[in-house]
Amino acid sequence: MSLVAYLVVAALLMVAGLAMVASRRSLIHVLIGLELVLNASALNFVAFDRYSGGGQEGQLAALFVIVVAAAEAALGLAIVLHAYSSKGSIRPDDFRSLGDS
Amino acid sequence: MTGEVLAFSLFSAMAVGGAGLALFHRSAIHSAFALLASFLGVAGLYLNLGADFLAVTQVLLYAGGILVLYLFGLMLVPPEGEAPRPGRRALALVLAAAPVAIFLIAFLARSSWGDPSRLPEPEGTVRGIGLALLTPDGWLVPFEYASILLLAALVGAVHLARRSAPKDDSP
Amino acid sequence: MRTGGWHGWSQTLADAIKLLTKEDILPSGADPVLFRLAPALVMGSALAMFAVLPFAPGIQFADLDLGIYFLLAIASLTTIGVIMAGWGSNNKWSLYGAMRGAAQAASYEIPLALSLIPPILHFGTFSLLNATEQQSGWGGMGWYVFSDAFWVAIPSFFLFLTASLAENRRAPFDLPESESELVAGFHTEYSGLRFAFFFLEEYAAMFATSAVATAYWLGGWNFPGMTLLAEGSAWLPWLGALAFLLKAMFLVCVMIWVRWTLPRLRIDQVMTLGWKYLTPLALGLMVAAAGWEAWRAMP
Amino acid sequence: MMESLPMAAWVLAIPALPAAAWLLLVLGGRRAAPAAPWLATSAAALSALAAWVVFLERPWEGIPGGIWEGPWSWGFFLSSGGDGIAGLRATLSLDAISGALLPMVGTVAFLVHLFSVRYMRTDPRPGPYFAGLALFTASMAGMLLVENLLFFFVFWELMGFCSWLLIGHDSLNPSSPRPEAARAARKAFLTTRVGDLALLLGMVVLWKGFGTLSFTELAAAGGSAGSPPWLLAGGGLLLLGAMGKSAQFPLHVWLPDAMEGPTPVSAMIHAATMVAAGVILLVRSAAFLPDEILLAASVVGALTAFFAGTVALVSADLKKVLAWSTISQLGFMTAAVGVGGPGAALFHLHTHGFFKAGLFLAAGSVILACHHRQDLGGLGGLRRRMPMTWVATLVCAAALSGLPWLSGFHSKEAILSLALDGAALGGLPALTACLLFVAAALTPVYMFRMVFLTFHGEARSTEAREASEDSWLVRLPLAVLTVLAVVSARFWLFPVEEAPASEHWAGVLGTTLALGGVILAGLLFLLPVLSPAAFARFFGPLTGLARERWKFDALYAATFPPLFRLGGRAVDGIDSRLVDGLAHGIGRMAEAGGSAFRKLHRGRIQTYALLTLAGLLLLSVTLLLQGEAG
Repeated sequence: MSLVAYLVVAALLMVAGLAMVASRRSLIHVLIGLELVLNASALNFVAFDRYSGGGQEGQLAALFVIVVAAAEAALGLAIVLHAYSSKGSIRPDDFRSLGDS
Repeated sequence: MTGEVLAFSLFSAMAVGGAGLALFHRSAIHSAFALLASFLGVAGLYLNLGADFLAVTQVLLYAGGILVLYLFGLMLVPPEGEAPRPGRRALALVLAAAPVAIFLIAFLARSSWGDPSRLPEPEGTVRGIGLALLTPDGWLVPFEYASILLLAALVGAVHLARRSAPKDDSP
Repeated sequence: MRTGGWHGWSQTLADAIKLLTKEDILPSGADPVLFRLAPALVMGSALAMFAVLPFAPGIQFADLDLGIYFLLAIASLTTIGVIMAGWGSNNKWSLYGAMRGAAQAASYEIPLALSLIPPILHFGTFSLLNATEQQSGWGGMGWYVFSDAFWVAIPSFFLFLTASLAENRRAPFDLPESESELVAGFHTEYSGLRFAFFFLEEYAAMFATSAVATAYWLGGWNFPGMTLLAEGSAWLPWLGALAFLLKAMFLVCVMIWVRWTLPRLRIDQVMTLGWKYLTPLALGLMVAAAGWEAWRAMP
Repeated sequence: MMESLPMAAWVLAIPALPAAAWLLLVLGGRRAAPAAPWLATSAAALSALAAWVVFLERPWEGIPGGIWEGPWSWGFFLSSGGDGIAGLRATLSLDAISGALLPMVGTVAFLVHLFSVRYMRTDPRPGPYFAGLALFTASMAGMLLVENLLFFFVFWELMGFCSWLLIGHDSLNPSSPRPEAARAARKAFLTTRVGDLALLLGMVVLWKGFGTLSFTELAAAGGSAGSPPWLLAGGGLLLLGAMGKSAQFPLHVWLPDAMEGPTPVSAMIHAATMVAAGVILLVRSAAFLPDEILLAASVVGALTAFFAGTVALVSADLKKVLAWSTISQLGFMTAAVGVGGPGAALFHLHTHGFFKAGLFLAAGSVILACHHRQDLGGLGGLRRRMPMTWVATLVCAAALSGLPWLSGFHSKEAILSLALDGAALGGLPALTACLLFVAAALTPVYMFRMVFLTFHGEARSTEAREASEDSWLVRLPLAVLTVLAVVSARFWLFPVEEAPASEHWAGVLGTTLALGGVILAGLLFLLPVLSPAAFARFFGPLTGLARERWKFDALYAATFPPLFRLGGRAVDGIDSRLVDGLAHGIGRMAEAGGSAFRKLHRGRIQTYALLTLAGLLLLSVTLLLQGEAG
């Protein structure tokens, strides 16, 4: 297999994740879309690492991506649940009190 | 068709298919479950790339941890706002599809990247990763930062999840 | 259907036939895809665990470098299956059961994994086969629980058993299916072979965890007297497999015995036990084991 | 070079005890104020005792190189060796120069402290005053005890700071604040700052040139260096620094104004500490300064000696006379270094320290007795009312005038003979010698003018008529300093340069001039034989010029403020137009950008995601185009 194949898969995952963030109307799905984006970047790390013939830096970076994703999931969900209990909604459009219009 | 190509096709189909299903499925919980397939597919791709430890970690943390967390969250809030707005969705898809096509072409134009014939044999990675994570010359400091990050996230999540505590405390 | 025979041996057979022939019901409000996928996922992951179990010399499906890590990862997938079943059934009891199962599994996975760290540190490997081979000393009695680190090994052994009881949703931690409140929890709506899958998964997981405990703490297939056998004897695999199965089955029996002995806990008690007692204890054991092994490794 | 700890402890005590007193007083604040006089005085006494012990032990003798080093040293630990930069090491080091001067510094500082106990009794802020005095003493001792120009400079600056504090002391008097004191302190600080800046630049030049700032290493390297342009520049800057500190023409303007400070402070500054620093700097660097710079030093010194003497001749204020006489004597010292007599310069610094301190303390006694009346026109006839003060002033003035058998005779004779030796070369050295002899002739005239106008004749004011001598705290320092003014030449141990050719002639000529000057002063001011007014008319415009201090203050006032104002305006223009404009421009750009991007930033997460996608699209298109191009 060539590197390009992995990169294409990662690109597809990335785009799917971003599209999910852009189009789904639930904060939890926004978070899930972000997980896909993170997965795609981790996959890129590992693929480049493998095909550059180097050490394991790419795998380590992917490991840290997973750690960050775990932290993001925990905090993100806590925020979503808190938002739900205070506003009764998890639609991103309802959380715009910081916007100016 | 070698076994590697077969495995790659299978896993990438799982990954991309799961992601696509998660994107397009109307039901929130279904998209979450579709994500399981995507995560497992990515884990398989890691295996294909010789990163066995990472693959298992992906399953353990993403499928067993993070996804469970999301499912839990989905069960705690009512399924609302399911249907995306039509116009926005079309725009998103146009924007999403276009870069993908261009990416494919752009990358394939440079297919000289990463000569597969020179690849080293994959070998066990646990020892190397463990040593790299725990040697001061290696990734020890990022490793400790990651643990601090997780601790901070833990404390923050616990604080945020205490229901109505702010209301009781507020004067 | 009820049958007997000597000590009721044919009951199991009859149950199997009964479950195979029962009607496969799909509740009208259920989600057809999730409802059908859940038992397969659960059963598949339970069976995948068997891949890395070292039954005897030469009798193992795959000796992975990551053996126990892989097993833990696969075991965590059953949680998803439970949630899938609970959600797919479109039944409040099922959903409650699934949520309890998810919370419980997520909580107890931590002490479970941490309790495995002392043997992993001791043997320096994730591979169950390698760990078993390292316990062949002392004429087949060089088990981890008898090693110089026994004072860590024995508490971690009991910790592992307790956590795996909860992980496998066995009494006294069978909250997800507690029949007095939730009818049968997450698999209330299942019948026939699909129910059998959940049923079998539970016992398969029990056996797998017992086998892991055997391989890491109780010497695996090593048994006293094995040194009497000739080098490369053809008997060794069979006697080893017998020893392994006997030890594992003994632990399964202990689990069943516990089920009939202890009453079910409340969900808050389950969580309290997991987070406030078992997790700190497991962390302490981890530190103790690391300190002990580091001290031992010092020149 | 390691030495036994007791000696090191004695040496360290000299600067450390006053420094500790300063620290205690600063930390103690108001609570420490009642204890301040005696705390600082006892610290100064012990410091002086230690200085005498060190002086008698002479630990530097017998050591090769003649430098005793304490067991402690500290370098900048920047070099790779971990031993610090070699040329920048702080060591406690003691050589013949510091050993010879420390007893004078310690004794005078102690006596000034003692005098201050009485003089400042009514002062509302004794804490800051004595803290400043103690720090002053510590800085001077520290400056003598370092062997490195960099740390020398540190203590040098500390002294500048202390003089600023002490000259301006009265400006913060809560009951009667004196803004003139603040102005004088500012003037002193700013004027010496010019010299300090020059010294700093000179240090940079020397460091670049020699790679070291240690005096011994500089001296060793300077002998063979000749006089390349950079060394000329560095030496000139060094000389400028010394001129600023030692109040040499044309940077002398601060010292007369510094009389605004309390009189003991003047004694401190003029005799023991501040102004001595410049001379010490010149003496220490004489070994590596090129001949051109030394010649310049001699000319500057001689010119200062002469010019300050003329101004002293016409000053109407008791303390101003003393101030100008100090400038004149410092001119002698500077010129001595220039004509190749650093030892003579130090010798004169040493003797001058004692009798100038005596003169100032006597002036302080007069001022105390006359309730701060210090104009010569309002004094007179104090001889009988204040005999002790009179004797002290008389002896010290005689010593300063260079009358035989007194300490000033020996030191001044050494300088004059060296100058006379050099005069044979003709040209500038001859001019130097001439100026110095004229200045030497002027000295007794203005000194005895002051003595006669203060202590003889009729009292010219009620304060002078009712004056009476103060307590033992005033008399004891005066008595001690009177004795020392006579004998201090006996315990001078630093070798003084010999000028065999003209030693005899200088002595005879100097004595003749001094005696002549005294007689002239007596004829003018004691016995009404000659009329001072007629004398003044005889010299005509020169008298006026001297009264106006040769118009230097007016010249500076006319030139520098407008120049600085012009420069300030230019800088202000740059600041307000260019810098502010830049800053405001950036601010406005950010503002404009903010209001532009605000349209995009509306808190909709999903809009952001769409934008990210668009960015991705843009990026991939760019990548694609690049791929085609390459």
